[in-house]
Amino acid sequence: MILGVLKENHFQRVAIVPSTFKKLKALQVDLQVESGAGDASSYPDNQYTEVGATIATRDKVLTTSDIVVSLAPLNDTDLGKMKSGALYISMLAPFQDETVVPGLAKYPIHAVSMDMIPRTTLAQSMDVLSSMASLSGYKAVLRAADLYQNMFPMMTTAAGTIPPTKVLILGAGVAGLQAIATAKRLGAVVEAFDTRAAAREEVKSLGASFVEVPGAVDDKGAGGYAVEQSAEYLTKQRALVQEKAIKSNIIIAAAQVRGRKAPILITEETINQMRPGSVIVDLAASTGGNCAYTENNACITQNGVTILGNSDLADQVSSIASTLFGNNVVNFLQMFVKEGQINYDMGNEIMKSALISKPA
Amino acid sequence: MILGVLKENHFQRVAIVPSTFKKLKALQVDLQVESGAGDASSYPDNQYTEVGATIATRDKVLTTSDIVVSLAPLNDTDLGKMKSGALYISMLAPFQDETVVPGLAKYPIHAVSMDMIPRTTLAQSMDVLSSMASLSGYKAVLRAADLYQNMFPMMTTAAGTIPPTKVLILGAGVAGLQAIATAKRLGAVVEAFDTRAAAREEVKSLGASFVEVPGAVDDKGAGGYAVEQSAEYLTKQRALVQEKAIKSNIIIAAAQVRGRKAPILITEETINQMRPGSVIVDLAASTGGNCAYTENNACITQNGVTILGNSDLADQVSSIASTLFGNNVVNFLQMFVKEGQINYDMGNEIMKSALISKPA
Amino acid sequence: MSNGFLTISYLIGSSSFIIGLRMLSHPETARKGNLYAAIGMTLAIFATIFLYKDASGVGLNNYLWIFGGLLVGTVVGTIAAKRVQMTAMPQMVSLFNGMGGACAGIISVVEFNHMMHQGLVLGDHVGQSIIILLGLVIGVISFAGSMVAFGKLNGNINDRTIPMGQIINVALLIAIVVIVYMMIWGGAGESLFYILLAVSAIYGVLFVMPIGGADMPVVISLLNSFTGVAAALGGFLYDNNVMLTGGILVGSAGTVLTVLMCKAMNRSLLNVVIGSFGGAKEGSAAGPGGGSYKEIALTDAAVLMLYSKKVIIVPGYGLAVAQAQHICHELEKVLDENGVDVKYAIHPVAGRMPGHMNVLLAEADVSYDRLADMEDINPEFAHTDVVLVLGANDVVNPAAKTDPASPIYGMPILDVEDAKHVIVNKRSMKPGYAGIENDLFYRPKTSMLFGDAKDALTKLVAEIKSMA
Amino acid sequence: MSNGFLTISYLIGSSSFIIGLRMLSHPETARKGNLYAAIGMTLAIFATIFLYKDASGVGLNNYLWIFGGLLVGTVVGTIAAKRVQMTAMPQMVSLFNGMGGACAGIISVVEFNHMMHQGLVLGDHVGQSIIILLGLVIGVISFAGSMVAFGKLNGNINDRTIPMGQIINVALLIAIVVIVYMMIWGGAGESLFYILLAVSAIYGVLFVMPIGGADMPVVISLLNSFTGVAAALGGFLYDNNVMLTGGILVGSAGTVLTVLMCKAMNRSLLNVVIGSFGGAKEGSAAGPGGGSYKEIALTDAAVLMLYSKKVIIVPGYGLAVAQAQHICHELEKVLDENGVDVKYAIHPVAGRMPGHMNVLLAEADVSYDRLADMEDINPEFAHTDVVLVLGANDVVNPAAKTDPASPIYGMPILDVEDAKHVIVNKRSMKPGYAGIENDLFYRPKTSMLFGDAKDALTKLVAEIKSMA
Amino acid sequence: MEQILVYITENVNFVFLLILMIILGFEVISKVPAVLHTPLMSGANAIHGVVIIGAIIVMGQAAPDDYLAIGLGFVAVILGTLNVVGGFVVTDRMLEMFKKKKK
Amino acid sequence: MEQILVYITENVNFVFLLILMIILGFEVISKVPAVLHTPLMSGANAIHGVVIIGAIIVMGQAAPDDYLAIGLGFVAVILGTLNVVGGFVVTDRMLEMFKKKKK
Ligand SMILES: NC(=O)c1ccc[n+]([C@@H]2O[C@H](COP(=O)([O-])OP(=O)(O)OC[C@H]3O[C@@H](n4cnc5c(N)ncnc54)[C@H](OP(=O)(O)O)[C@@H]3O)[C@@H](O)[C@H]2O)c1
Ligand SMILES: NC(=O)c1ccc[n+]([C@@H]2O[C@H](COP(=O)([O-])OP(=O)(O)OC[C@H]3O[C@@H](n4cnc5c(N)ncnc54)[C@H](OP(=O)(O)O)[C@@H]3O)[C@@H](O)[C@H]2O)c1
Ligand SMILES: NC(=O)c1ccc[n+]([C@@H]2O[C@H](COP(=O)([O-])OP(=O)(O)OC[C@H]3O[C@@H](n4cnc5c(N)ncnc54)[C@H](O)[C@@H]3O)[C@@H](O)[C@H]2O)c1
Ligand SMILES: NC(=O)c1ccc[n+]([C@@H]2O[C@H](COP(=O)([O-])OP(=O)(O)OC[C@H]3O[C@@H](n4cnc5c(N)ncnc54)[C@H](O)[C@@H]3O)[C@@H](O)[C@H]2O)c1
Repeated sequence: MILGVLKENHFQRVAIVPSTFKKLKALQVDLQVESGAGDASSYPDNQYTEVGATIATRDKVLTTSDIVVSLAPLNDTDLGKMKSGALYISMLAPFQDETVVPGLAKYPIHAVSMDMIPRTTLAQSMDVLSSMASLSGYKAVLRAADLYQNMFPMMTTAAGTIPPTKVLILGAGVAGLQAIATAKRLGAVVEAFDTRAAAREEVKSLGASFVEVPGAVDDKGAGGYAVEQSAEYLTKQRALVQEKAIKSNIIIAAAQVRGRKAPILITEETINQMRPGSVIVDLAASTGGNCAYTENNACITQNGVTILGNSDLADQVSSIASTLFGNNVVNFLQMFVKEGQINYDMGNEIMKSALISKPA
Repeated sequence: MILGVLKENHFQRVAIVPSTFKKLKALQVDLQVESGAGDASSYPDNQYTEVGATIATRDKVLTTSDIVVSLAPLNDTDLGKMKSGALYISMLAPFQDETVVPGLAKYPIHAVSMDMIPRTTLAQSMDVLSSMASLSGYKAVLRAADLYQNMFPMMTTAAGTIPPTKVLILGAGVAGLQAIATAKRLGAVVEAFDTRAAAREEVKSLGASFVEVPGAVDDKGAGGYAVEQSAEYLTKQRALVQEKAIKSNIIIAAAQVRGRKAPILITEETINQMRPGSVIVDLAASTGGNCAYTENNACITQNGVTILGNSDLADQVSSIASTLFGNNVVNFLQMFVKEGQINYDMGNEIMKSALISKPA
Repeated sequence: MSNGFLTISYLIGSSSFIIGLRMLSHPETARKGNLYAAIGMTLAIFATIFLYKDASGVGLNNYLWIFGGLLVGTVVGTIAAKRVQMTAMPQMVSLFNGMGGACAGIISVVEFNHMMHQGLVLGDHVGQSIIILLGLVIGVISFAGSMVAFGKLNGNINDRTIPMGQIINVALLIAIVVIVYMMIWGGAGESLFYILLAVSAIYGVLFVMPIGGADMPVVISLLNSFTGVAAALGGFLYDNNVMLTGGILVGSAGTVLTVLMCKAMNRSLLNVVIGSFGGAKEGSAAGPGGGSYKEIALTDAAVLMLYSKKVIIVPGYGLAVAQAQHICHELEKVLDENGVDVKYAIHPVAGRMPGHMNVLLAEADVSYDRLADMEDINPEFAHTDVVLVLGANDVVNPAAKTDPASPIYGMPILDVEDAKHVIVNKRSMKPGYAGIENDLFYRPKTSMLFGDAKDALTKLVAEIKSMA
Repeated sequence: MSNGFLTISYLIGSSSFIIGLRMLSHPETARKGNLYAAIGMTLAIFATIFLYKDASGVGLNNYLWIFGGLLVGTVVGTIAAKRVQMTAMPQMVSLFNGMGGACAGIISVVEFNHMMHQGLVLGDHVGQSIIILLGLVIGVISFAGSMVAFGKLNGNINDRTIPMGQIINVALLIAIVVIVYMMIWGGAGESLFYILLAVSAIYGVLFVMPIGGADMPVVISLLNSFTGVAAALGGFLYDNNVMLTGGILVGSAGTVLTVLMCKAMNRSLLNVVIGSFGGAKEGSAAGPGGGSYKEIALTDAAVLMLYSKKVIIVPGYGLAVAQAQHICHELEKVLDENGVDVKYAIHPVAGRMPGHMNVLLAEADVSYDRLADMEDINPEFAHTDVVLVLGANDVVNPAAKTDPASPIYGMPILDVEDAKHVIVNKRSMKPGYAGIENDLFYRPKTSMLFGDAKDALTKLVAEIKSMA
Repeated sequence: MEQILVYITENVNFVFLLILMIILGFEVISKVPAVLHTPLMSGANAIHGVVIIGAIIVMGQAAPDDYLAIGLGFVAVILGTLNVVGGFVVTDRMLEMFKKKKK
Repeated sequence: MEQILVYITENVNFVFLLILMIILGFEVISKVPAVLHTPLMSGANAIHGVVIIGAIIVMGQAAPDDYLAIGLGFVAVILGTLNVVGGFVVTDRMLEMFKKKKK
């Protein structure tokens, strides 16, 4: 069986890196890579050939591979070239775009969307959303630190004391948590906010403080699930977040709701009250952003506040992002490939969720 | 007495920030700022007027100020406009360029070059070299982390373990030490190298390891000064540094020798053996660089290795850099200005070193 | 002359008991302390045999019988003690304690008979009489109680609550006092002696009978100090200092020890004395599969780890919640300083974000070299003495390997069960993120150390430091 | 009857001594322990006065004299003890110790005269004779030695080495033994008694004379245990248990204490006994201005800090070199837990790069809130109990303020000297980066705690934890 | 009460001994790690086997024809020996785990 | 040697007391922080003032006309009292610094 890797058009990443090939071989899967696929993420072709993969043209890869892996969705031309019955693995986001599934149905292929793998403990080793979000969170802080014209840590020096930077993290999901950790490492004073009940403990488990709104309805009895909060409480909450935002120097916004538009957490008014030189990195940009001024894939300045909108910062740490993505894919295959055969086991929760299209 | 601040042409920084004005007032010195001087470093004009400074045109500032402060040297036109007997404070680097002092002699002004202030304990609060180098060291690591396509800290994740990044610091002066601290904070494994005898302890005092070359001549008896090492030892040393460089992912090069060309510590050969994706930030670029391929103020790629040559990264954290520079200047003035009068006390070590030109 | 040497021997004996007991209180010296006490004892015994002279200067007779008895006791005692299973040690101690109590009782019987033969009236010799009768009562209670304790621990006797047990016990105690009073001051004389013996025996049996197996060590310790007092009474009787001091020492130290043991189990001694314990067994509770978990005391955890060759720490989300990374690092350091090989086993999904444990431990400055990936460390558990699971749960859940119905079946886990001991620190028996029960906690090798990780580790480190 | 009560009083007295001494070993309980011992003593004294009866059942006479003596002693003793300066405490102890020794000596004199009056021959009463003579010798040595120690500490007597001092001392000791032997077994009788007294006195004087002031506490402690033995001999003489036990207790505990004190000063007891110390004074050495610095023992530093209200830590380059940030943070935590207010004073140029101390302390997770800038903290030193300077030097050099010739004159420094105590930890007296001497180390408020910062702090934290 | 006082007066030293020994017993076992509870108990158990000395005296003082005394004494010696020997050996076995020296 | 043995035999309990007391003295002062060395010494100093009891006995048993004994005894009582009272008071003063309770 042959697995084909394509050169990405929009990404710096590559779907499978040379070091991962070892594990594929164990599954009796061969690797065929489009020429130059790994260039942008520092995996030149020779590294692939060294481990025994073959370099090929894009057409060759598409037409001869039993499994085709690509990070970004392929266009129709490419899909059309794929072998009948082949497996196509990508991040297709059928949740965000309902035309995806009907579009795929036209082709006689199996399509696995890695972002559909359930977020369970068992499936975590294949969870690309987690691995990419984690890198995005890390990179978001580095980008912010780079855009920021001050230093993060507190420093008492002969030329005066540099106060520590105040960082506010909105949304303590995987990306937000990693952002907390990274900002803390750099010496910032970190606060975070999330609406999930468990988030409070998770934030504190990283040593950051949680934006506490006094008067919350106790959810102890609810077994960890969020309980409905009063309208008054929600108003207070919004006000407090605005207050914290105005006082902070850096905001990493990573609040998202699966399949919906991201909540607006930083209003125009807030931004106009923030100190010039502040930096906002909005990881929710692709779903509209948490900040009113956010433009996706752009870096703008408003009232001296720099706002970077980018939901795919993982692509900027392309080398490690490629490695992790490749591992996720291989971990997935390890569960379903036995002796060069793919077992489309629909009784398996993971396959059931991830396989969004089959040959008719 | 009036102190004038000019808008920098080549720098983002500004010489005096609004918050520093308080200390100037105590010395009976007024502040006059060229319009837009602080824009690039997030100190808009209104912040200056709020604290009581006046905004003026460049000409007005030049012609009416008793003290003119500028980070970069002024051109002849500007110098010609200055009041006779006025004090001109800047970073003039007469050490690197012997035309500076004769050039200044043409004008009837006092010229203080902040970079000539001695590196003593007493003068440390005016030491711009230290304050700027420290920021450069910090920023160098952030730039490297941003250019690097991997993560710094070690992470054990469901998608595989990310090994920690290996960072090598060459030259453990002020910039190098701050780079060590910052890289360590980010979770990298840090090694450093310097030829100064005291550097070993200083590096270890930051928890990093020092590149030890076995067989060093013991310098205990020499009272802390470096002793002449054997030729064989120096060869071994060079080889070891190359070896470490090849193994590392990030190199921050900050080895300089005052008034001389920077030593070449990373050879062409070494770079060609380094892993693709590695990053070198060369802070010694302005004096020729520590790396054979370095181009000053440019970011090039060689054998997949990114080499950033920039000796003035402090300018990229312009807001805090401006604050610290301003504090240094004010600390200097505090020593010599009494009730609005400047005391050019040539018996004072600091004034003697820093005042490089006087009205004839 | 010879009595001078005897006295010196006794002095050495007494001192050896004190020093021995002292040394027995520290892990490092305990074994030597036991040896010293044994040597002192041997000296005292042989000195008695060869040097003892009564008031009129007459030495001892019946050497044959004496040596015969010694020989039989030594052989039987050694064999029994050597053969016994490690797990059966407590009942063995109980048995030997009973022997001591019986010995004291017999001495009282002989001496009582002696008095009767000499035609002495108890009321004329109040001191001696009290000592003899008290020696009998205490010795017999100790003997009878110890036998019951032995039987229970050995599984020959079941726990049973006696109806109105407490009232009966109090009545028996009163009876004992009354009989003693009547014998001495009431002129009741000889006749009641064997009744006293019988009543004491019954009290001893009923005293121990209702007590649950888990509390048995406390009871044995108490009976132990009783026997000490009985031995001391013998010392009074024969004006024999080594018996007196040895007996009193054990009586007093034994009482302290009993209190300490009670404290370690969170009970009061009063509970023990009025014989009302038993009932619900703490420190052991039912698990999902009907199994039960056991708790470990801090000190035991400390000794276990301090005397290990290799300890592996498994950090989990709980460690992060408790923010116990710094104290965890300290634990690592103190163990390392004491020659224990310490590593951290990092499971890929431990915590709540990728790399959570790395972030945590890096903050506490734990060296990267000590962190091991799951694949690398799993084979190492087999030769690990103690695994300390700190606030981890799902990542060490054996269901992932053994229970195909489990939602995490198939996930690779840390094979902590391959190690000799597993100590799990968490606050309760609640499940972790995945919300599933963890059978590990109920396995025989596992002991639970409940409490917030920071608190528990702080105490653990203090304990280890106090020992090291 | 009355003797029963006397015995019980004595028992309580003895126990109170033991318990008192026990409690005196812990800072928390020390004061109470002293009180208990005092109460026990009072009881024992009054019980003796009112209940004592000799073998023939006769009580005591001369109550007037007894109470007169008690009254005088109490009034004088209380006033003297209350008036004395804190710094003069050691000589006071020495003085009181001498009184005790003299008292024991006088008892021997009286009892000796008593024997002579009764016409008893020493050789016929070996036991009693030895006890009396030994009591005399030890009591007198203790008295004479204590007086010399007192004089030296008070500055009345200067240190002087006696030529061939050791040989003379040994000769005197031999003479004492010979005289005692001759008096008892040689039939020399009464005549030598006062010679013995004189020789003992001379020995006592010569024994203490050559010893340097710094070692005086050890000597006093030793003499103290001598007096204890003398008191115990009194107990033998009168068959008096409270004297015996009290005296022996002090004799044994005093010996242990002497050894401990020697250890704390890094000397051996042998050094003390052969009277050969003195000479170079350790723990105090000459500074640049001819001044001298003093060292502080770990335990003293620990107590000082534990019982402070406010402690400020001044970190410097040395802390970074030692990589002692984590243990420093622990010190902060343990002090904080014990109610001490702890802050860090960060000097702008501390360390070797801008922000060095911040980097260091942030790594150990020290909260930013605890870090204070120089300008903010300088006014706080005035109401600070202890400043702990950890490997800092130039940044606390008062020359910057006081010495216009100094290369750092004019640099603002941390005004640590405003605090009540300054403890400086560094490895030696070497200067820091600027290469200039630091007068702070020689100031009266400053004590040095030498050693690598990590080692010193580790020990300090252990010590504080053991006390808290 | 009176009897007791008389007794105390007559046996001052004995009483002192007793009290001191009790204090010592407390002192000696001030802080014991819980793992040592059982071995310590076992060691103490062996020590009270000192009662065997009483048995030896009983035995040794029995008239050769006083078969009851001899018989009982013999049993008492055996029991006491069991207590002593068994106690020490068992304790030693319990302490085997502390064998290896550390540090 | 023989005399000593006889003495020991005659005073068994006394000797026992002695030894036990010595052991207790060691036990009691096992671990003292150095700051407490001086107060402890001072406290022990006060305790050996118990020698005053000897002085009281000497005094109390002196014949009313034995002026030497009375004189010496009087001095001895004063000295002993000084030792006791001064000792305890000085110790207490030394310990004042530990007054305030912590925790
Ligand atoms: N790594 C990731 O990226 C990620 C992300 C999301 C979810 N997860 C999931 O999280 C789980 C991680 O496994 P895990 O073993 O680390 O954690 P876990 O299974 O969630 O167990 C943590 C345990 O720590 C205990 N605990 C909590 N607070 C404590 C405290 N203060 N002191 C002591 N113990 C405390 C809890 O028990 P008590 O309540 O009894 O104390 C709990 O059972 C996996 O199921 C994984 O799939 C991982
Ligand atoms: N902050 C900056 O940017 C910068 C840069 C360069 C130079 N400097 C200069 O460095 C100095 C800083 O002052 P400072 O007070 O921090 O340091 P310092 O004056 O250099 O003194 C440090 C002291 O630490 C002691 N020490 C070294 N290793 C130790 C260890 N392992 N344990 C305990 N003590 C140890 C040394 O004494 P022992 O040898 O006796 O132990 C030394 O006296 C100033 O003079 C400053 O001007 C500062
Ligand atoms: N089982 C596993 O091992 C595993 C692995 C990865 C993630 N997860 C879980 O999956 C969940 C989603 O993680 P994710 O990072 O993909 O989340 P996400 O990217 O969908 O959302 C990020 C965060 O934004 C928060 N958010 C939403 N609306 C908000 C608002 N109005 N204000 C503030 N915050 C708001 C959410 O609560 C969430 O924490 C998390 O609970 C995570 O623990 C589980
Ligand atoms: N007195 C003070 O308070 C104070 C303040 C700041 C700096 N200083 C001192 O001034 C000195 C210079 O500091 P800087 O940062 O300006 O130095 P720099 O920028 O001139 O040089 C940087 C470092 O490069 C090193 N170097 C030179 N040649 C090298 C080679 N071939 N290989 C490796 N390393 C080489 C130097 O030793 C130096 O440490 C330092 O010693 C510093 O401690 C003192």
